[in-house]
Amino acid sequence: MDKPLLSMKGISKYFNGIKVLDSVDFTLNKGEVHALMGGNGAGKSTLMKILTGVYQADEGEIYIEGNKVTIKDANDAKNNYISMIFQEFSLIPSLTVAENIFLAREPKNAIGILNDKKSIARTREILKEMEIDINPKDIVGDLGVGYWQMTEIAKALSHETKILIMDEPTSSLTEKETDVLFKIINKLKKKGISIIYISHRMDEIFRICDKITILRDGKKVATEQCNQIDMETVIQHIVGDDLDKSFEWKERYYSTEGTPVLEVKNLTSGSKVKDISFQLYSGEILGIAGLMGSGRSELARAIFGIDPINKGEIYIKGKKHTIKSPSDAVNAGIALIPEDRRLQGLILDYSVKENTILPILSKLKKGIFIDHRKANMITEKFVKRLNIKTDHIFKTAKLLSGGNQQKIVLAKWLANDPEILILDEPTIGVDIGAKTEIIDIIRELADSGKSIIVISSELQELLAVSDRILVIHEGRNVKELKRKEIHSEEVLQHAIQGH
Amino acid sequence: NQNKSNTENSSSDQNKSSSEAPASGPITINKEISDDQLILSKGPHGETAVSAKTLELTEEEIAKIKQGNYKAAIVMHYAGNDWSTAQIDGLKATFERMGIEVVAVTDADFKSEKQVSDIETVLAKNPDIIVSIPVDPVSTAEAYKKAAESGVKLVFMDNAPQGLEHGKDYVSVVSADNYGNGVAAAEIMAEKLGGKGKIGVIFHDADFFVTKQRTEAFEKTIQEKYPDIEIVARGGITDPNDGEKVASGILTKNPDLDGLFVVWDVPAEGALAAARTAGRDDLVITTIDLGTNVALEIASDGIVKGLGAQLPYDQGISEAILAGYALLGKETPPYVAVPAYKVTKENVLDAWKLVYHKEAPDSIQSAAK
Amino acid sequence: MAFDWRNYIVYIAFIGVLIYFSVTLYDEGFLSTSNLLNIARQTAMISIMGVAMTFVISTGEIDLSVGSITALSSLTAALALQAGFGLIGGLAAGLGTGLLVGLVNGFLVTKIAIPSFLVTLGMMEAVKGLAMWITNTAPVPIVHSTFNYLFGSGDIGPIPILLIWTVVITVIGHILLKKTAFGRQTLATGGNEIAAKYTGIKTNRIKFIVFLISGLMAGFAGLLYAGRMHSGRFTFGEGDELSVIAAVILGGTSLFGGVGTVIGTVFGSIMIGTINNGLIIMGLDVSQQMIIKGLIIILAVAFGRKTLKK
Amino acid sequence: MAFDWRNYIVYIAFIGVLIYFSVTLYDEGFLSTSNLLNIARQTAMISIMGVAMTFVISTGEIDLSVGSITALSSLTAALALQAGFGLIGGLAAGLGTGLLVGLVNGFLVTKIAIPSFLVTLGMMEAVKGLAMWITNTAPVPIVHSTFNYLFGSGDIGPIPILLIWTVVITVIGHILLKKTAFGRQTLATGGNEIAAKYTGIKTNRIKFIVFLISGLMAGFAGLLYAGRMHSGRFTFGEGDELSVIAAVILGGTSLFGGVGTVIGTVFGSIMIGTINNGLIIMGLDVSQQMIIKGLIIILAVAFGRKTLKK
Ligand SMILES: Nc1ncnc2c1ncn2[C@@H]1O[C@H](COP(=O)(O)OP(=O)(O)OP(=O)(O)O)[C@@H](O)[C@H]1O
Ligand SMILES: Nc1ncnc2c1ncn2[C@@H]1O[C@H](COP(=O)(O)OP(=O)(O)OP(=O)(O)O)[C@@H](O)[C@H]1O
Ligand SMILES: [Mg+2]
Ligand SMILES: [Mg+2]
Repeated sequence: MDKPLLSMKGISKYFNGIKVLDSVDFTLNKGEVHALMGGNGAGKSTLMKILTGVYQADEGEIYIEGNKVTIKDANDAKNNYISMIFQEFSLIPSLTVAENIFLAREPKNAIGILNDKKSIARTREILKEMEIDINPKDIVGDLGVGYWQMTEIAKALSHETKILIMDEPTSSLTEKETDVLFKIINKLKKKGISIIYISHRMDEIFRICDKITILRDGKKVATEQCNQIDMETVIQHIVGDDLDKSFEWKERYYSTEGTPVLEVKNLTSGSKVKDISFQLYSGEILGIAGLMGSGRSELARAIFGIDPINKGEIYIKGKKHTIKSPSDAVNAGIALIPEDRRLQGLILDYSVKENTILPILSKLKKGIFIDHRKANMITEKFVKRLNIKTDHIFKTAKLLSGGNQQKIVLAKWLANDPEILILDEPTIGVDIGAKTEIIDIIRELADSGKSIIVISSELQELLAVSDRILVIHEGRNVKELKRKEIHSEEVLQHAIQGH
Repeated sequence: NQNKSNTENSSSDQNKSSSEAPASGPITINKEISDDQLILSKGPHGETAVSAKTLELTEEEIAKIKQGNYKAAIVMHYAGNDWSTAQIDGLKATFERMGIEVVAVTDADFKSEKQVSDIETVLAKNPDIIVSIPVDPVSTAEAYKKAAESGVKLVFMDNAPQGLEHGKDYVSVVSADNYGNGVAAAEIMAEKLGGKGKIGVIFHDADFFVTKQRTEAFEKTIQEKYPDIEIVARGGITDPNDGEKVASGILTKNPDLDGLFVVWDVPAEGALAAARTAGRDDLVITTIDLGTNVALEIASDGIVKGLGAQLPYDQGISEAILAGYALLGKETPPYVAVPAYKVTKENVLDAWKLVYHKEAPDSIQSAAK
Repeated sequence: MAFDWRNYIVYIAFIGVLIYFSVTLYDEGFLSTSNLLNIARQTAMISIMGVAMTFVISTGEIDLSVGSITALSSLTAALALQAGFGLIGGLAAGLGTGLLVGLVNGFLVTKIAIPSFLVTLGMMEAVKGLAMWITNTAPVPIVHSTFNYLFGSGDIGPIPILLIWTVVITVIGHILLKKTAFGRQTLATGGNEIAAKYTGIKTNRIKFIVFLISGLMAGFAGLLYAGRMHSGRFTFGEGDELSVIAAVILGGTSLFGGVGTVIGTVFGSIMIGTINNGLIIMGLDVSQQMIIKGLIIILAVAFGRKTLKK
Repeated sequence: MAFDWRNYIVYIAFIGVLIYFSVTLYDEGFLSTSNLLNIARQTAMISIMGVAMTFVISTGEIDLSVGSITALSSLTAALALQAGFGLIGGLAAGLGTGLLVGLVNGFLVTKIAIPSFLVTLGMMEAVKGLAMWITNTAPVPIVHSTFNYLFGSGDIGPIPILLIWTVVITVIGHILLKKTAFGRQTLATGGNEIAAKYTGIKTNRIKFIVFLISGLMAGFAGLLYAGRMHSGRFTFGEGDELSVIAAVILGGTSLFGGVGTVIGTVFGSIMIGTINNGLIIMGLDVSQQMIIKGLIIILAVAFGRKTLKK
């Protein structure tokens, strides 16, 4: 066989003396789709950041087509035809889609004047090829998370690339967009481009990958051809021991008698939520399904008092509430776990603890002071309960891996013990082990009488957790399905697509 | 003895209502200002000063000027002190009597580039007269030249811009006797110290004609006339708010200091605070310009013992008169000075009246008793 | 957490400056108690406004109007005293002035959503104009000796009252920022306003309060200027906004919000004051003082503190 | 994107101010060509420094040293001319001074990683001190008539050369920011520095260049002051940093970086200049001028532009 396109040998990396990568070997062949898997904080992103020059390895070497290379920054990576769709931080919110896609390699004329027409046209082509409906002239900051992700992908694709790294590219995509992405991946593969694909979604891995490498706690534990390994084994490698398989729906009992805990009547907000009504009972888990941009997040935001409500009413335990701000919502016992943890969920520069106690400051008062002993105790409790991988509770949130960041957002609101919990894409970037844990926690909470709304683009997850599913299409609730009535993913898929 | 005559002169007129400019009759500066005071300052080109007391506009002349419906603008270097306020008041009151409309008053905040802009802007209103004090004689010269070329009569306070010629480009320069004021401050200092001791000087650390003259006069007088007084410390300021910091520093370094001269009243207030803080109630501070706070301190026999006062209101009147001369085509002297006035506790109330053309505020009145 | 000395650069720099002047200016009285207390007096107003500004900057906003507020409130207090409203009257006038301007700032920033830089820049001009206008630039003397004693001129034993005020305000400010929910929420607002809002923090209310505090403390600084100078004057506090902001940033608060330290601010303020004082005692020209002061400020942080950088 | 008139508030406000003064001051010569050209002359330096500052602020940094650079470069240029180095010598001295300070600023911000607020605050002091020191605060006259003509005092036909410079620099600045890769990368650096770095932008180099440009333009403004005033002086440009930043923010550039507009800045500068001019012609007291100017600045943006808010 030829020399592999890429081989990383004996890569080790320390952060503050803690080893996060331990002599990892990784090989990638031409035209291969290679899955990189592992639990949250296993070191996947770090390994890839070393490959793209964001970090430097403390030990180990990188070879491309047999030649040793050093990659010190993004330009070295570019020169080696490596591009990456980052899990975080890689678009400039104040620039347009086209400007972002062509950033740092803008087409220009002989005297250096930018040719924006060209970049817009090129962007339009790329987006068309990807079958995404985004205006190249839109400011990225005004777009939703899903569109960010698509823009990121378009950006990576617009490069001349030999190695394309995708770090959880589908985490904010719906089924439909995911299909589009997979089509694109197949096309690229045919062109001989190699892809490193990081994801926590098992089914995806088996759909598109040729090879799979699994990291655990910074060590490589396995590399296998996909067709020679089964899901069980993969999960076992990731988690390290047997996973209690609770990723299946279990019928739960709760009462729909009496007054609902939350009743939304004819809610209209902004341009995306139109006349939505539903009820939510104590102990119930209500799933909300819909396409990207169907208005699910907006619905959650309106209920939580972030977006102003134009029309309609909200009743909590039969009592009408006017919710004008998140603090009104919090006082009414509502919590929202937002879809964008970096922007809406966390103060990235703050520690795990500081983030966790933020909603419960008023409960932590000792006189006028904050009771730090209690605060530490609560934080420790949730770090343990959610299995958050952090050196200590004082670690800065942005230094945690993506999945662990998501868990902090969860911890933050669980600590506040809300009556009604709205989770918008709660398992984005969360590993298979933790996903199961989160689903368990959601069920536990419901069993203890809390009312829960789960918004998710992952149908499997939605089906696993919901007692009832509300389907939203273009801002209206078009269907309400009892879980029992849904016999397969296809049924739900059809409902979502609106036919 | 000049000082004596001064005191006599003004105290004898105490009950006369000397404040407002009379509504009729010829215009002159305050008649009570003593005549025999020797003016020590020299003009910007070394001219000998003509006393402002010699200036006069007769009723006929005033009537003639009134027919012209003239317009005047006042372009200040800085408008935020009692001196400027009094000067502007004097100018406005006199111009009003002359039937001249004051169309603009500007404040350059000590920035010459702002002053240049102000001159340009004011010229848009086509004034016949500009009364102004240049922030800096060099950098503003061009703008004044342009104004002169467009036919505006320029009357300057204190200093004339470089390269402008009397008679051709400008009407006259009216100055306080800054040199004389420096001498007055030195004399009060010497008197209060009994001609002996160690003193400090807080000077204006900038190239500014007026303040340089004062410090020079003070230091020269001390050195030449009072050999037993030694200047042991000098500290510069550019920001008047720094008076306290610099004075504190000087007092720290020289705990045995007997006296302190501060180049004008605002930083002197800072020096006063520093002296109070240091518990140096025996320190003698002298300064220049009769500001409200130092007047109060003098009146209550505090740390500030006396000062050389300018007569800004009358300086304003003089400038207005000279503008009138120019409008009438009369000959004007190149350099006119308003005498310096030595102020101590004894004459502070009269001094106030003389300087501001109104009674001293109650606080000073009661302190002086 | 690992100890990073670069987080303490303001303290290290301060001690460095202190030692340097102590050695070179030993014979010149730099280390005398009276001189050290002078530094405390001279920096009190900047420190006190700095404490409040730490809150403002921690939320990611800025308040340029503090210098002008100081001037206006020294005048309103002096006028109230002159008019015979007594100690309480003067106090109320001065603090009320500050509070009122703070209220307007807060309203415009939070309700009308104008960037605080522009709001407070406009207010800086307008309030300064007002201060010049109410007495036509004339200073107003204050003869109320209790007022002068309490706010600026007095000593309790050897300790200047200004120092006591500084300590009191610093301690309150430190506790408020670091130990109370309000402080946490202030920092969170600056750290990530959207996330803070999603957490149920009323970020606009926090900002509003923070501008009130800043106005109030600027008003208080105005009283202290008035008491120290036995008068009110429109030039008091001129340019202080920049010194105050410099002290805050030097102390380690991030100009982009989210990170703030009251103690750092006060040390920043005292450090600048010590440099000023030492250089004056050295007997340098104003120009030399400025050159050296500028360089020290840069050097003091040139060791490069990570957290200082956004 | 939908047209949002609030993005154009500076233009609307400017037109409003213009119309107001045109109507009320019609008889007073406000609308005369010579007065309008005066406004252009008076705002030229702020506009030109503003163009450069737009770049600095777009990267999320700030440059407080521009006012001091202006003073120093007016002096170095004047001294070079006085020493007989001729037009080119004067030009080189003035621009070189600006470039040098910009270089130091850029170095300290990017290599030593000191926050630009502190670096340029320190430099503002130090450079001002230097300007005072080199001639001991004395102004230096310039008799070189070509220099004076070209940089500040001349007119070409009825058009002041200052206006031509303003237009030239504005056009170059606009093209650089909006039409070149450098400009795009400048905005990206301010929009999200980490993301920009991930994309392969040398953000430190961008910042460095931006400080060079700012220094250079401040040096150029110094030449213009010198040519306009036929002299160099240490007070030129005093406080200009604030006017420049105000113009930039008023124009719609975000203080937090990422969003910048050169044309907006120049309109911001001209608007402030027009207000200054109009209020003086109105014949108001200085204090009244300040009050009204402050209020207009606030009102001008009170309509609330969304993008202005971070
Ligand atoms: N800059 C940093 N400083 C300190 N620790 C870091 C830093 N970056 C990453 N880490 C730590 O390194 C470990 C590996 O993180 P990494 O982001 O590579 O995980 P991951 O496998 O991508 O996880 P996820 O699936 O959750 O994204 C984590 O424990 C994380 O906290
Ligand atoms: N085309 C668009 N232009 C501008 N903003 C958009 C656009 N589409 C979505 N957004 C914004 O993006 C955010 C989230 O949108 P998102 O696409 O996530 O839609 P959603 O209806 O919440 O559904 P989902 O949760 O399925 O993604 C919202 O702030 C929304 O206003
Ligand atoms: Mg990751
Ligand atoms: Mg969504």
